[in-house]
This record gives sequence, C-alpha cells and structure tokens, in this order.
Amino acid sequence: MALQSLDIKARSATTTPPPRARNPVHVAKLIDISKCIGCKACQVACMEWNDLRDEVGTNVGIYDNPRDLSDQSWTVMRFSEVEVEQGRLEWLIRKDGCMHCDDPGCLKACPSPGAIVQYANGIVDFHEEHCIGCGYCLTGCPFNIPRISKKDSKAYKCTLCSDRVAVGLEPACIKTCPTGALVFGSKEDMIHHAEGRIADLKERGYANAALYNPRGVGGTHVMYVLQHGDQPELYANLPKDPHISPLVSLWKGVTKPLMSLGIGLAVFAGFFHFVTVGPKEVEEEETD
Amino acid sequence: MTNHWVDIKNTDLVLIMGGNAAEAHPCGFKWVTEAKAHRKAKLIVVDPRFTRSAAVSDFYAPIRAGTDIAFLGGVINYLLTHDKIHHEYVKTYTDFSFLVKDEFAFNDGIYSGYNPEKRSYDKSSWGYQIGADGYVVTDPTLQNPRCVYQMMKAHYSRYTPEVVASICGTPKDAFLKVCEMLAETSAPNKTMTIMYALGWTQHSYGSQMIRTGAMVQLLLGNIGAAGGGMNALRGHSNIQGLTDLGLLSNLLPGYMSLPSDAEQDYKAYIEKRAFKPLRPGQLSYWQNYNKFFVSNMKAWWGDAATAENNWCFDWLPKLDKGYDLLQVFENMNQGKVNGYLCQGFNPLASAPCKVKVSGSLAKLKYLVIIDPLATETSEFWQNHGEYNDVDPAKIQTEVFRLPSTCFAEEDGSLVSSSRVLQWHWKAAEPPGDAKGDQEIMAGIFLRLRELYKKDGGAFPDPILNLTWKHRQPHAPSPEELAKEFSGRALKDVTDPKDPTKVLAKAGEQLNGFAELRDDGSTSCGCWIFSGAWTEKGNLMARRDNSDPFGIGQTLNWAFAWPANRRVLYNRASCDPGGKPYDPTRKLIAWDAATGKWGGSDIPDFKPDSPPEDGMNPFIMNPEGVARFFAVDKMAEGPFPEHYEPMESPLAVNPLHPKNALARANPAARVFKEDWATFGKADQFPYVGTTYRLTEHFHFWTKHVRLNAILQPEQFVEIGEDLAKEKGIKAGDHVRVKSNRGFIVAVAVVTKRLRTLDVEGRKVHTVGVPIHWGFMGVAKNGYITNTLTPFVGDANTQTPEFKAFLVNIEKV
Amino acid sequence: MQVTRRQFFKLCAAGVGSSSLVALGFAPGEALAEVREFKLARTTETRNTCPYCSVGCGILIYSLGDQAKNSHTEIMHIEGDPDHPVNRGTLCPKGAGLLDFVHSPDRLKRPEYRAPGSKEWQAISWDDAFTRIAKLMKDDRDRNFIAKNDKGETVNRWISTGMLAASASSNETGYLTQKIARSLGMLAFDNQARV
Amino acid sequence: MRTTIQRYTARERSNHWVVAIAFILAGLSGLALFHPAFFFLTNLFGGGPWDRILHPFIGVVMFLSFVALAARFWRFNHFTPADRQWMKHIGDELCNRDERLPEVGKYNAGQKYLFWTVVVTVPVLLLSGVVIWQPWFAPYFPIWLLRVAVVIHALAAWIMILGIIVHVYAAIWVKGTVRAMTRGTVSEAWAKHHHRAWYREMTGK
Repeated sequence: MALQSLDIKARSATTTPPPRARNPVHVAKLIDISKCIGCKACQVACMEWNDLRDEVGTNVGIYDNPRDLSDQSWTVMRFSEVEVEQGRLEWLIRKDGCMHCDDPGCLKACPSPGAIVQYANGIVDFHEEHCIGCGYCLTGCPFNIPRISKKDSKAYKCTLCSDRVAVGLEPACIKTCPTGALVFGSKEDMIHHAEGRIADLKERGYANAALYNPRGVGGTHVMYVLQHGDQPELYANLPKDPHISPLVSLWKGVTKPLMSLGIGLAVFAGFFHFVTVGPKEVEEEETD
Repeated sequence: MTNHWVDIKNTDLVLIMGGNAAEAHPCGFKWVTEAKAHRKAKLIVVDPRFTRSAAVSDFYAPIRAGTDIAFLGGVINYLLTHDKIHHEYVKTYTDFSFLVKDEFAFNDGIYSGYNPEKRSYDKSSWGYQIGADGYVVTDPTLQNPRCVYQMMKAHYSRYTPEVVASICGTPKDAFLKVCEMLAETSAPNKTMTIMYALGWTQHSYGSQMIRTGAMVQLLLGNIGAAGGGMNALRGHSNIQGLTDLGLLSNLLPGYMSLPSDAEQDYKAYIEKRAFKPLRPGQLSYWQNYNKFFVSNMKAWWGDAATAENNWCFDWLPKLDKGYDLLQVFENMNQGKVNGYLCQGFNPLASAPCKVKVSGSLAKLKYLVIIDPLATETSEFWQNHGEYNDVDPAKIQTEVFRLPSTCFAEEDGSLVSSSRVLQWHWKAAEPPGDAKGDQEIMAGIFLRLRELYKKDGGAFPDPILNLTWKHRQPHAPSPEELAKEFSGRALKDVTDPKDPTKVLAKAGEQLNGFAELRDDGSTSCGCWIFSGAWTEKGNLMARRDNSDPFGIGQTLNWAFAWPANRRVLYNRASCDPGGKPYDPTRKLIAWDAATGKWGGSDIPDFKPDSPPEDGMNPFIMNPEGVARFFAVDKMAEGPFPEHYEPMESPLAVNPLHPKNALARANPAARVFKEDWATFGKADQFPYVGTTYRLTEHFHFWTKHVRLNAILQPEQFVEIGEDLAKEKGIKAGDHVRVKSNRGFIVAVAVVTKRLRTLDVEGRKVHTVGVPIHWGFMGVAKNGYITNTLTPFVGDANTQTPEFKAFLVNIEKV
Repeated sequence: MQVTRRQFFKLCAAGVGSSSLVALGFAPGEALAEVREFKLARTTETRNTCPYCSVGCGILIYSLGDQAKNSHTEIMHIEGDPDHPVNRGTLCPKGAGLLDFVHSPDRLKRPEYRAPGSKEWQAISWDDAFTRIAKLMKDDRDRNFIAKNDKGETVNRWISTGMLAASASSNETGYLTQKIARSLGMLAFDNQARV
Repeated sequence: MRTTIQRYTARERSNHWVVAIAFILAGLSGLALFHPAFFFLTNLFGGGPWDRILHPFIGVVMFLSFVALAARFWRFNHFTPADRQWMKHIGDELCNRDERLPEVGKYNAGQKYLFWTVVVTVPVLLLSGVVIWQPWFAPYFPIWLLRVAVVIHALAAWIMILGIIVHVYAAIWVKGTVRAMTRGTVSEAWAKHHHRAWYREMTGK
C-alpha cells in the first residue's frame, strides 16, 4: 500500500473533505486474546521502535507495568483474574491501546487542523507538531487512550506504526508477538482470520467467543477476538458498546456551527437594527 | 530437545510440566499455538502456579512443588492398568521384555545396595540378567515377573489416583482428566510432546522427574515421532553448546567423559565407554568412542598426541569425584580454593544459599570476572546496604573485572535447544576497551604459557604443547576455532569399504564424524559438531529456510548436531517394518528400492540397515532399545520413586511413612554443615518456589531499561487464602524467610496460587521470582537465592530451587 | 442612518477581503499529513542470534552508518529475522529489548582491579591484568597441582583454582575455554547448565 | 460649554477596560478553538499551542477583574419593580420610541440583565475552564467531567459573547454612551433622556 497510506480520509478541525478518489486497502490489527500470553513483547517493541522509554516504576501488587498508558507507553497489558465458571480460573490479558476507530472520537473532538488524521487505510494518527495540547481528544475517545505528555503537553498514542505501514511493513508489535496473538493485514482478512479463531474457540467450549469490532464507533481497525464476547467488561473493563460521548458528537456535530451562526446572526441583527431603526440620539447633545 | 522447536507444530497434545514455556521461551511456545490453531492440538499445563502458559491452556492442573514423580508415576499406573500404551512400540523398541537381576530389590522406598552412611548405592544388583551368549535375557511374552514390564507395573501400582491426589494436592478428577487426555496419544497416529525446563531439573531428584516423563512418552510411543519427544527447553542461548562441548567438571567434548583416578589404563578407559551391544544385531554407536577420543586429543595436542603416549591420555586430569558448582563452593568455603574465574557467570546471584556463596568467595585469593555487564559477583566484596551487607575491609580477595563483548560485537555460533548450530555476525565494535572472550582467554593463556616456557613449573607439557595454530595468536578467530572443532583430515581418510576411495584429503575439513579415525589421521575438537564446517564451507551459516515436506524440518537452515539430524531416534517413528506410524508426519521410512532410509530428516540409524535385520532405533544404547529400567545410570534407583523435597511440609514420605531414610532422596549429596541449614515445617510452614518471569532474563535484564520498565521491582506471589490468614494485601511489603536468610519484597496476591489439600492438610505456596539484585537499572532488590537450600539433584547436582520451606510476614 | 446599496457592497467586499486573507495564508497551512520518517532507510543490517534463551531466535541488528572507514557504527535498532524458521521475525520481551542490553549503562568498558581490602575499583591495563592473573594462576597451580594421588596413580589435576564458563558465549569461545582449562588440568570447571 | 455628568470614575473605567480587553482576548483565543472556521485566530496569539497556553491565563485575568467590577456595580443592579415596567416596553426601547419608556435609574433592566448574565457566566467559565485546563488541572478530573466541562464552558462563553455583542451594540446604538466609558462623563441631555432617575439623583434637578 506504500505511499497511498498517506491518503487521508479525515483530518481534525477541517470542514471540507480531503481527496477521496483513491481507495486503498483498509488495514487492521487483530488481537486474539485467547493466544495472548501477556509477555509484553509488544510493549517493548513499541517503545523500542518509537524511541520511547517509560519510567522504571514500582510494583503495586499486580503484574501490570507500566501501570497505565502514557506518552511513553502507547500500549500496555491489562491482567484480569476471573472465574467465569465456578472453580475455573481464567487469566485474561488484554493488550490495551488505540483502537483506530473508523469514526474516531479524538479526531472529531480535536480543534487543531491536522493534529489528528485518519489515513485512508484506517490508521488514526496524531501529528504532534500540530497538536496544541488542549486535551480535547481525551474527551472524544470512548476507550480512554490518548495521553498528554508532561514533557511537552502534546497528545500521544499508538500510531499503528504508520511509518512502518507506509513502507509496507507490519507494525512493530505485530512483528514481535511471539504467539501470533497479534496479526495484521487487510481488515477483510482479519475478520476472516477471526472467524476461524472463533470457530476454534467454540469447539474448545467458549460458546460466546466473538469478534470485538464495535459498531458504535463505526468498527475499529484494532479488533479483539474475545473468548467471552458477551462480556467484554471482563477484560479490564473493555466497553461493551463504545460510542463517542453524545456530549462530544452532538457538540461537535451541529451545535457548534449553529452557535457560530448564532453569534454571526447577533452581529448582523445589530447591524440591521442600526441601519433600519437607527441610533438613539439625544437631540440637545452637542457633537464633539 | 529430542525434537526441535518448529516440530512442536506437528503435535496433537502438549504437556507443559516442570516448565513454563510461554513465559520462558515465548518464541518457541509459538509452535504450541500453531499446533493448537492448525492441528486442533490441546495444551495441558501441570504446575504449582497458574502461569501464563496455563492462561492459554485447555486444561490446567495444580500440583504441589516437588511431587511430579508421584503425578507421573500415577500416569504410568493409569496407562498400564487401562492398557493405554503403544503395544508394538513398547514391545519392540523398549526393554519391556528384558529380565532384571534377581538380586535387585526395592524395599519401602530404598533399592538394594544402599549405604546410609555414604548416602549412596552399590549398584551391582541394578542390571539385566545376562545370558551365556553375553546378551540380555528377555521374555517376549512379558509374563516373567522379573521382566521390566511386570516389575514396572508392580512398582507403580502403588501410585493410585487417590495416592496421587493426596501427595500432589491435585484434585483427583483433574488428575484423571490429564490421564485421559494423555492416554489418547497411545494411538500410533497420535503424538504428544512434553516440554519441560528447570521446573523439573531444579529438584534433589530432578533427573528422575525427567526420566518419569520420558517413561510416559515411551509407553505412549511418542519418542522419535514428529510432534513427540522429550523436549528440554534450555535456558541460555548456548547452554546446549557449552554442554555439548563438555564444559562441565567431568566431561570432554561430545559427551565423552574424563577418566577417574582408577582408570589408569587407557584401553580399559576406552573399553568401558565403547559399549558392546547387549542384544544381537544392535549398532551401539558408542563403539566408535575411540575414534572420537583420539581425534579430540589430536585437535588439542596435535603432533604431541601419539599412539605411544596413548594420545596424551595421561595429560587429561582424572577425577576423584565431581567438581560441580556446589562441590566447588563447598571446597571454597573450606578454604581449599584459591582462585576462581567467572566467565559470563554470576554465581552470587545464581547459586543457592547466598550467605554461603558470599562467604566462600571472600576466602578466595583472587577472582577474575569476565563479563559484558557489572554483575553482583563482581561486587560481592562491596557494601550495597541491606542487599549486600559486607565489610570490604575484611575481604582480602583480589578481584579483576574484565569487560567482554556481547553478542552484537562478535562472530560465532550458538547451539539452540533444537541442537542447531547457528552462526552470527558482528554488528558493531564493543564499548570502550572491551575485548572478545577468545582474546581474553588467549591473553591469560599465552602469558601463562610464556611463564611456563621461561620458568618451568608443575607439569607444563599439556600447556606448552596445546595446539595454537592461529594467524593472530593473541586473538584466535572464530572461524579457525569452528574449523578445529568440526574436524579435519591430518592424512588422507579413505573409505573402509574401498581403501582406494579418498573421503577427505589431508588438510581438508571432514564431512562428519563418520570420517573420524582412531589412528591419529583425523583431528576433531568435538565429534558431535563434526561436519559443521566442511570443504563446502560454514554450514552453520546456511540460511535456506525452505521446508519441502511442510513439517518444519528445514534441513538446509544452519547445521544441527548430530549429522544435521533434526529429530533424534527418528527410526522409532516407523513400525518395525520401516513404515511411518503416521505417514502425514513422515520423518523417515525404509525405501526398499534404494535400500536406504530416507525422508524429511537425516535417519538416526544405520542408513542402509534393512528392517528385517532387526536393528532397533536407540542406537546410542547398547541394548538398541529405550530403557524403562535405568540399570545403573541413575544415582537413586532404576525406577523413579517419589521422595519429598529436602525441605518439605510433610514430615514423612506418604509412600513410606515408616521409613525415615526414604523421606527425601536417599542418594542426594548433602554436605555435613548444610544439614543444619535446612528448615522444618513448624517454623517454615509454606512451600517456597523460585522462577522466572517472562519480562526478564535471569539476572541480565535488570541491566536493560526496557525490561526494567516491564517489571521494575522485586515481588513475591501468594494465594488469597494465605494473604487473608497473614493480613497481607496486594502491594504490601513482606518479608520471606527461610532458615538461610530473608528477602523483603512487594506482595502480589493472586488467585493463581491455590491452597492445596495435601495429606489432609492445607499447603500454601509462596512464589519467588528471581530477577533482582543490587546492580542494574531496575529497582534494587534482594538476591532470591538467599532463601534456597544448598543441595542438588543426586545425579546432576543442580540445586533444589523449586521446592523449599519459607515463612512470610508483613513488614 | 441608512445603508445605501453602495455601502452594502463595500461591506461585502470587506468581508470577502478578510476571508481571502485567511485563504492567503493567515490560516495555518494545509500541511501534508506525513508519517514519521522510516528510520531504517539507510542503516546497515547484520544478522545475529538472540543471546538470551535457547530458542535461538534470529535477529536483525540495524546500525547507523554504512561501515565506511570514518563512520562509527552505532546500533540503533534490533528486530526479529523473518527468515528464521523458528521465530519467523517474532521476539519475546527480552529479545525485543536487546537494544538496551547493548547500550546498558552497566556495560563494562575497561578492565578494573580491586585490591585486597579495598572499597573501590581502580583502572588496570589489559596487559597488566593478564600478566597479574597469569602470575596468580601459575603460582597457585605450581603450588597445588596434584600429579599423583595418595595411591600413586597419575591424576594430573589442579583443583585449587576453578572456573565457571559462560552460557551465552559462542561455541568457539567455549571450545577454546575447554581446551585451555583441561590443558591446565582444571577440574573445578562448570558452566551455567549446572544451575 | 455643555454640561456633563460624571458617570464612571477613572478607576471604574480602567477596570471595565481591563475586563473588556481580557474578554476580547479570551473570546478570540477561545473562539479559535471553538470551530475550525476560527482557528486562524490562533495566529494572533502565536499559534495553536500559545493560544491554548494563554487562553486560560487571560480567562483568569478576566475573572479577577470582573470580580472587582461586579463588586463596584453590584448595588446598582438590583432589580426594582420599575425594571419590570421597563421590560414590558422593550419593544419601544428597540424601536427608539423612547418617549413611551418609563423612568430609568443608573441602569435600565436590559443593562441589569447583562450584568447578571456576566455575573453568572464568568464564574461558570472559570470553574469549567479549570477542569479542562491542560496540563495543570485536567489530569485530576475524570474524563466524563472533562466532557461536561467542555460543553458548559463553550455554552457559557457563547451566552456571554451574545450578551457582550448586545452590550457593545447598545453602546454604539445609543449615541453618547461610549464616552461614559472613555471619558467617564455623559451629557446632561443623555443622562436626562436615558437615565432620568439617575440624572435627578446626580443633579438634584
């Protein structure tokens, strides 16, 4: 797909559509939680490739480290010990990070033109040089992903290694994943691959195995295969039905143009009042 | 590994026991997920902890640390009583029908010949009945009560599911479920692979655990088949290679062994090792021992090694006993060792009972550290506060710390767990003044040699005559060394069947160990590596990854020992007639047309021996078959028996409650002073077990920022019940104590460590990851081996890190 | 006041003018959305093997510079070798972090010496270190070498100095070390396989 | 020489203009982030990041100066029954039928409404602004609150902007008003015409 990945589908704070004639392959990352061993190789590969180094933190009584996403950690493992059936322990380990929504709330919320772009291949990328650090992307994201750096007040998150994908490589996390829990390809292929995995899981007794590709955000370019597709919240509170907060979508949808129009109208109303009704003048008054 | 990493994809069932492949070998574990995804294989994990391997398993069974023999003994009992064995395989390819000596006996946990004072056995009764023809007497009907089958059946009949559940703490239904799943692979076209690692080796009877696993695999007919085997997942990148090269107290390269004091006669030394076949028509490949040995001596001492001086046999040091790591530290502690060299080894962190190790090092006159990283051992004399509270002024050891290169800064080969020798290339210069290991070893040796040349000294001959034909003597090149261990012809080597045919001309590299000779005409530094560098070039650097048979053999990728063979004992994947048991996973087969064995692998067999000759697959054994009865090969008995760990929560062995001798391994070596360091269950009621985490590699990656980020701080894991009992919450700091010291760490409270019902009582496990120390970029911590006991496996002397006693309290 | 048609047009023109101003660059540039530069473009690739566990994963080491005489090679990225039949490009968290092993702040850079009773390291040259070590070894060997045991059997062993060999060094190093150790008669000799 | 009446002291005027300037700057920098159409306004402040950095500080200046201003004018803005009367005649006011309007004190009801609108919106802007103030305070609040705060902030700003547009227009529309805030004085005629009660109070006539 090479340079075509630079074609843009959407751009933050931009009201006119970008060129749309070309239609490159849509890419997707599939995270098969049933194959994930929580080794965190993806975390390392991500930091290594992107030249990031998070803090050497502390242990707070859990395996999760770094404890949360940050400007230096664009992906983290979230470990959950659950007993779905009595007496049968499952250790569900979810790789958390940007979902690359088809309808990205961050992009919608962003006020800075070009700080967030969605490439035609589906990758949602932050361009920090255009980021103004307002943090609105945080409000737009239904998955709580972007993080503002304490160093430079810019927002950071997974780029799906747009630099690697642009030259025809897979993202760093995908390449490194030892067990093949992470796979990457066209979105169509990934859905097909997931179907095979789900069939296998159903045979192994996971009746509710399912693909997580939530409609509420238009589908995602990072999808999960869940053993318990009916209970995504088991996986460290993966939202069951994520959607852009109505506060953001309505607000960024029609309200703001209408309000801007309102301000314009107020000015115009004054203007036309002036030219029709005219000023209030006190007759006796002398002019300066 | 008998098989290899990629071959795991060919399996139907994976048993991970005594290991945690997903965490310790994630990239190899990929082939488990491949087998699951593409062969519908199942994964069983049996472990004291619900590990990250268990997280992706189909079935997990908990087990008390150190009770694997009981568990597997129970499996053997299940397979025999339910007749879930591969009949043809065990009858033909194992010692099932061999008769055992009448003197051999087993009484209440102790085999015949035991000497309680010496804690060792006189093994003379541990053997087969030998007939007048010099061969083992057999009973093909398997009815004789002295045949191995009947004796094994009787031995393991005690291991009932109830007994197993009570000893191991594994719920009975879980144990039976595992048995059922394993039993399915007794079908000739089904295989199971067993993946184990230090979870089996690090016990006072670890070798016997592995043997028990191998016995299960033999019963199921899974040894030699694609997707089968006993697969030891080795820990370090070249631990396989260094073992192959014999860098252990008693070994020579290629699993040849040094002579003992008693072996003064060269011929007797050879004869003892060049086993004669114990059954008619068998190959017994070790009959070639002399060829390997002479070629080795020629590689080391060149022209100085002659037939007249027995190829310098007397130049080799002879063993009065083994000088394994524990023995050496015991000697050091007694002041009998003056100097020590640590080349990329950090014993202060990785040897048991830190207080003893540290005290021993302080008695050295000199210590030489060769390492790319600043290890704990290199600073054992330095005060690092609570983590290493010593007084440097009182330590009189001279310490040298020599910086060496790391992988990225050198050329050379490493042997993977698959026995594949892979060449790697230098990418950059080392930092600062660091030098390669070869240059460092040469630097020390050449100066020693100069001193001996100049001043003379104790027995200088082997030093002065050591071959050193390097173009840059101070820096022997990896290429030269690789060619030397691969072997070359000193004179023309001819085909024994046709003396006019020259296989290798004088000066040429040899094609493999089949060309080695015992007349001094060949030189080879490590016979099993022979053929790695031939006249065709460096085969270890081959990079053709094509897989024409689709079962992952890739014979043109690098070079596997022996003879580029990828699956050991692969003859056993075929029936006696030479047809593969499962043609879809064919390794080799007999081709009557060409009169040769062939297929996707190099035959581990005499390549032209037709099936009707009755040669059996286990050509390295003089029997030609695999042994259930270990004869005299093991220290504690021919059949593995369950013993308790040296430190156990149980006061007696439940199998032998009245015999105190049979509580723990009766043949385990314990140094006198160390008995007092063992704790008892009243003071230390919990089972401690140490292990690795996937985020770290031993004691190296605490120096690596990226890994320090993933697991920054030392912690221990306890179950929810124990946490509640002790009032410990996740994130609290706790002190874990053994009778040898304590560590302080953060508590991780987890459902993954279960309370087990053992012999009618509750047993809690305390999990202690090993990775921290007082050097590195991760948060400093205590050396975990502060806690562990100074006792090893009776055969290998590998320390018992996996089961010991501790107590825990909130700080 | 009344707005004439003329005034109305003037106002409109002003409005258009100011919005054109925006179009002429008063607004932020419609910058091309460019991805981060691919950082391996002109690096040197070297094939190597992961030094950690024995899966023996193939790795690709990327270094700055084209190996020209005046260019100092600096390793800047390591990832899995996709051609390798075992790891097929994957790496575990240790392998994926190898870059920070190569560049660890704890890498040793020069030979050091700690005198008996001392609290600190001091620098020593390679030559002095080798010479001093060889001297210590020879003294000990000459004093404690056992040529014959109590029974008068030839044993030729030296057990008062021991050695632990690496587990991640190459076969070539291991072979050389084995050869040297046995030539000295060393038996207190082990490697990491023991533990 | 015509007669004038002092309407605002120098201090009051200064205070007003501080608020006014802060409002304009906060308004422009805020609008810049309100809708892409206004993003070019960030250039007035040195670009997007500076816009984001400066806006909240300007807001704080506006808030503090408005607190002072509100304190000064608080007592003049109590609603009286007369205000209700005046509101009934709002149409007359707008159509310049001033003769029909009831007598007005210092401020008419419209002005008072504006005052109270600003009294309400400015603190709301401050509070909601603090919640979304990156990078200082926002990290301490949950994301749902950020979402609510962003909406409230913009809504309050919008109301205030509309109010100020009316305010500014009224000042232009009612001739003679601007000088009250520039010079501090109004003509007697202006006072008499628009704020007769106040005029009487000031002059005793």
